[in-house]
Amino acid sequence: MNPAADPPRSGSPPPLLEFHDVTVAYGRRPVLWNIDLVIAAPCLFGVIGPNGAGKSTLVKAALGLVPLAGGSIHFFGRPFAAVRRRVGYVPQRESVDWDFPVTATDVVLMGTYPRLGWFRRPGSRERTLARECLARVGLADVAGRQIGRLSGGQQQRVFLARALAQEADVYVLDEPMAGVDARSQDLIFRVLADLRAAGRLVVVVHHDLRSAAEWFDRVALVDMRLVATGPTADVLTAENLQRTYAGRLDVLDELGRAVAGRGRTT
Amino acid sequence: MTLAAGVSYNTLVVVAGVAAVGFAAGVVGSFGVLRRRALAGDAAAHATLAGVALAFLATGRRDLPVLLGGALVAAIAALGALVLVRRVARTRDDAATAIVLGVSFGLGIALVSGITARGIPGGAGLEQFLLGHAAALTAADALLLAGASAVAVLVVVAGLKEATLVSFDPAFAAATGWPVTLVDYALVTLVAVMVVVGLPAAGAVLVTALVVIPPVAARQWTDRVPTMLPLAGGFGLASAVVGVALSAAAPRLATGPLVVLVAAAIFTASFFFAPRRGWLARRREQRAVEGVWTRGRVLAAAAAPAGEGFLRHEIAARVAGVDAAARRRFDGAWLALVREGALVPARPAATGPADPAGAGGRWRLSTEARGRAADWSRRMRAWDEIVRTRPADARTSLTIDLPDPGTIFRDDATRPPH
Amino acid sequence: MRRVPLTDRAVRSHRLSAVCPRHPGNQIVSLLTLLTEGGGMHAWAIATAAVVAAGASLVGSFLVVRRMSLLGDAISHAVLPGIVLAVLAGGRPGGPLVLVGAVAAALVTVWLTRVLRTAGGIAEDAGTGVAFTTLFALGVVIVSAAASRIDLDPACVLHGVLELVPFDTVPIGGVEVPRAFLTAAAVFVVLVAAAIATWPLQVFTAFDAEAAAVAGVPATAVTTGLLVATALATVAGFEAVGAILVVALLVVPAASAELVTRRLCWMVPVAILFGVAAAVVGYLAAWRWNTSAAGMIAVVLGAGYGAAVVLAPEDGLLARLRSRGGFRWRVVCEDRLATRWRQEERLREPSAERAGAGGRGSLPADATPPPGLGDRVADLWLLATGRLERPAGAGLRLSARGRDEAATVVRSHRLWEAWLGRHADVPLDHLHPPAEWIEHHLGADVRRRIEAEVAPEGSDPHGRTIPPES
Amino acid sequence: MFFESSKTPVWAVVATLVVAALRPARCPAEPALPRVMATTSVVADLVRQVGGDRVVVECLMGAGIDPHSYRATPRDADRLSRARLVVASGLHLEGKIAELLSRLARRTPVVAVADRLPRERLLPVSDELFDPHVWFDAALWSGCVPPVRDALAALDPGGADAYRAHADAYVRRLMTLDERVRARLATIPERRRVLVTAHDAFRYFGRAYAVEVVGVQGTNTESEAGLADINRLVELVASRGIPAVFVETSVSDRNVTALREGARARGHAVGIGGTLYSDSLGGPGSGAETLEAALEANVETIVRALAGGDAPP
Repeated sequence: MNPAADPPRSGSPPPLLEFHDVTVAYGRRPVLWNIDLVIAAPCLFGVIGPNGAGKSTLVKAALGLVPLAGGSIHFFGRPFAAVRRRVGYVPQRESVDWDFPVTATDVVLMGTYPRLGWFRRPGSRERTLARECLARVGLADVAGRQIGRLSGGQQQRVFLARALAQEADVYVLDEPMAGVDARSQDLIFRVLADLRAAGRLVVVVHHDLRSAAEWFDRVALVDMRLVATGPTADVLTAENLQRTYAGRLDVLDELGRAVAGRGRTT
Repeated sequence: MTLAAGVSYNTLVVVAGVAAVGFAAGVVGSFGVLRRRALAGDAAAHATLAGVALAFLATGRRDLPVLLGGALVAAIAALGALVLVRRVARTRDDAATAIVLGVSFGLGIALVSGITARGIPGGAGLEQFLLGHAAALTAADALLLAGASAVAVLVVVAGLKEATLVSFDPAFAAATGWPVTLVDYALVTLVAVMVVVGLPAAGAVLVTALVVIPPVAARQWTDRVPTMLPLAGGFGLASAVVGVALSAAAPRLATGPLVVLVAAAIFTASFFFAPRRGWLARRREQRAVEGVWTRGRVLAAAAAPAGEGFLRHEIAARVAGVDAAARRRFDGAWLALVREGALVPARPAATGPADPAGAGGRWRLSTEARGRAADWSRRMRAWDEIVRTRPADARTSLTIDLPDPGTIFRDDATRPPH
Repeated sequence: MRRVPLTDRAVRSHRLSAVCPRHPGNQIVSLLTLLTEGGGMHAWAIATAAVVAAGASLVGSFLVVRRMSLLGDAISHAVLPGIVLAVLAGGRPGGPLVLVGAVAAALVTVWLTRVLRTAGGIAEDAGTGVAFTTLFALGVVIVSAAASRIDLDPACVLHGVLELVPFDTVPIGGVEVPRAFLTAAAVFVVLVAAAIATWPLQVFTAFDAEAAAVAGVPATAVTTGLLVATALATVAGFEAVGAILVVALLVVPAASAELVTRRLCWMVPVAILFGVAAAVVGYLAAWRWNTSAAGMIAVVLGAGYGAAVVLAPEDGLLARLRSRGGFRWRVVCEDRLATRWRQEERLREPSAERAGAGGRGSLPADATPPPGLGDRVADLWLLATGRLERPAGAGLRLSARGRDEAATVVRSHRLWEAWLGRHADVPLDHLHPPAEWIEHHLGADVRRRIEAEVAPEGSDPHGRTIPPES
Repeated sequence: MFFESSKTPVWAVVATLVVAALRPARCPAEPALPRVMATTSVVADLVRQVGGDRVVVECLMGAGIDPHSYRATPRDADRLSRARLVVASGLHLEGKIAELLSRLARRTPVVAVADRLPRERLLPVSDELFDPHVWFDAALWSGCVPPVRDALAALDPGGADAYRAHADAYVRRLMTLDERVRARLATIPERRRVLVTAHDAFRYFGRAYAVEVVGVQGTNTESEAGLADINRLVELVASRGIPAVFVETSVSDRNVTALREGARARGHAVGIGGTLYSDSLGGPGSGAETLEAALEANVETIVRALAGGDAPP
């Protein structure tokens, strides 16, 4: 983070990410209802909820991809448009044409383009950075392969590497684990944990409760409204989950045990 | 033959022929549009030139049936190539269409030029076949058009279920044992027949237009295939009748293009005014969503302070914060409330003439607006409770303008706490 | 060069091709002679076509990967109203005002298509179809209504005539350069400069417009730039070589290049190269068969695309056939090696044979059918590659390397049988066929994992030894 | 000469060297006659009549080709570059080619014959444009002979006398033809002397020989007719009792067919009077290879169709 570029308005620094009274509607149907959420400090933050709960809409709203019916969202106390270079985004995999003729390295290099701006081309610094980022996600050996020839997990890791190359302060990932093999999932989580350790905020839309309990520091449980937010163990309680997933979840007990087990070890 | 007063024989023939093409093209074209192959018909139309030239070379004659036969074979071959390219190469649909179009038309030009340059008798002007002469339809043309159109429509109606399935989800159709390729080819052949039959009557561009514009317009009005087909057909038919009538009314207005322009006008109306997908409807919806919501919140915020009234920027800060978009929504809502008379200057004498957007003076809620604000806050609290405790109910019944939950659930448990 | 009176020279070379047209050498020679004839007249036409092709292929590469291939076709029709209005406003066909009108109409088309998509959610192809047919119809109506005031062929205004390009020249430094060539070259230079300058942003936006927008790439400006470039390249192309050819040149080279290469930064030069080559070959072919050059170039482009579909190194039909055939060949070779290994095994430890025979009767695995033709060829290949050897005075036998490979195949086979026997509850005599197939697919770590799970004791359900990993 | 002044591109020179090495022995050149390129078959005939056997006349758009739908081939470029004189019809008949020809004039003499006719004798179609189909008015067409004669004389001064002789003879023949045509057409009763054709190529013919001329399409063959135009013609044909309409060699007959059907529906049978030569002459063996023959053929066709039998009142 670069505090000099973003002087705090009043005393304490503004929160990294803040949702204020956010309501989003598709047509007349609200998908998000009065969301108030503040993430003050760097952490590995999970956005959890059942299918259709509005998880992806939440981050899309933050990135200005869907219009708000009401409320406001700020990064570093400022609107997203003013700080977009400091936010790295990993979209859902379906949004991309995998036949597109680019290699893994090309995709990662794209992360440096916004910084380069018009009329400048990536130089050796950018190339080195791209190589490093690919290596961090364990893909150094497929750097020259066309993007469509990678497995789902590898494609997701390439996207992650692209966000890394952006050298952002906040990373937003939309369902990065969908259609991803166990090895890739593990690796992605490790990279995210490293980012958190380096003082970045990482916001992940996620659907798997078990790995959520294992990896996230803090989570927001979303089901149209914000059901609960806070440290993972406090939020993923049987009661909260029961309320959110009401009858949709058979693994509740198992999950309860997982959370309890984690609570003991930490 | 009895003629309606004032309508000439030629007008009737042209109306009949073009209307038949318009209706059938709309119906057949619907699947092309749904399958994202709207311009396949265009490719087929351009490919016919090569077919015409080859038919002439093979037979040495230029009778219409011979040339039509060649054109039909070429159109089917071109569309077959389109389907084939999709299967054997990883070229995208749009590129495949453009390739088939460009190359087959180029081949046609090369053949026609070669024929002309060699001075083969009767070979000149073969490409006139591609030009439309809608005004010059004869009764035989109209019969052919009507017959082919009827067959095409019947085939589509008979295979409606299969065509819908294959267009919507080819993977599922294939997995459940439907012959996707066969259905695909059948649809494509129908388009080819429509194009070839329509060509001499209408010309390449008009045929393309009739295959594309009415279905796209119809799509704006409905989300169901069984409704879309007759609607598209109806639009095509209406364009034909109105276009022909216009062309008959004034001299020197080419018939075919007028039909296209009428279809385009229908499309434009659909684009803007269709009830749900229309541009106006969407925009109004978006505005309404923002407006209803923000007005409610402004009212609720304004109801809170008592006594001296409130300053505009106080409410703005509470409702919208510093976000520019939120400020814009707030401005709209504020203005609307002032217009409605819900917000009134607290001390008119002190603030001078009413200044709706003015930031200076203090404001207060009218008595009626106080009631509204209280009602809105009550409903808001009620829905909050429902969203929290019974999310499934909220999901089915909650809309952005906050209907009174009491009228929906008739269930005392959801009555808001007072 | 010696100045030969043009007429004589031309007559001679003309006769040359007429004397013995069947002789292939003469055909090539007369085609090459073309390039110099009449002061390089055909050379200039070809050069013009090549420059247009290069520009169109460059822009077309982006259109193809962004699924906007049909823009060229759309523009070729939609420029009509622009041209007509420009002529009505006093422009001369081929003059600057008409060019401006055409570009403006082209921009209206692409703008309409985009508005229909972004504001109305109408698919790109359908929106294109709506936009260009409407504009074209508008143009025709204006022409027919104003036919008495202007003499304008809807078809011929936009068709430059490539063959006649060399007759319309301007002198530059003493060289008569065709006007169309100059225009096309200028446009090409502009396009190349723009492409180099905005390359990274173009690529990002084309690949993933949403992510690009989120990351701060001015996606709208980038796309608008591409569309302006398309309109420019297309209209300049119409003026030089005609509409049909531009439609084909925009898309076919790019689509072919995409089949051959998997990187955009290679795709563009390959497309340009292909477009230029097609321009040259197509023009010469048109001369040879006395027909329209634009048509022939389009046909050559089509043939090139067909060749790319068949011959592309990774995705081509041939490559796919070969990789399928290559796998079959490997199966044959591995089966030969395994057969010999099992023969050696039987000689080494006859007990294995008995154990198997005592189980469930005959074992198809080790029954050796007489070698077929394919097997004999495979033996020769294996011998040549050193996996079989033929010691003096003896028959063929496994070499050390061949023995290792054979052991791996047999190991895969028997491990799989063991795994199936344990997990799938398959009768013993049904174990063989799946194993016979899977033995060619298993990798080393899979084998190790199966071994750890099912056969640490080192024998298969038939009681035979599973060879260790080599 | 076209490219005498132009330099050859470098790569063309390289190609020449390669070719020079490969080039087989060739036949010795024979003395060549000046080549003249005419754009249409009508103009080609004019040049042949004046040039006689002192020039070789080539024709860009051969018999039966509608100038509006002409497409060039590389061989056409060869022929154009060989030509030492280009003769065009002019008045924008050649469309896009006309633009090109005007630029060509910088290096090769180009004569657009109809452009030289006095403006007051032309039929305007707009403020600046005139109907280009001047050739079926024989007297008017004779005005196109002198420009060709002068251009040929400039090209080949040695043959100037011959060209003058040919030209004078041709003009005399055209004037006689003019008289003959007028007399022949006068045999048609004036009320029925109406020529209905696919497109407007006979307005000069009509003016010269007192024939009322109506075309379904305008002067341009590629614009599309409107329904109102067809209806108007049907009305005209039926109400005037016109016995026959005509088709043209180089233009689609769809409009004429529709016209006949419409008239038949009004209870008036209209015959096809025959095929007229309009934008191009007949091919070899057609008996209408020259303008004179084509004009006479047209007149015979018209007279046969319109004069014979009794038309309904």
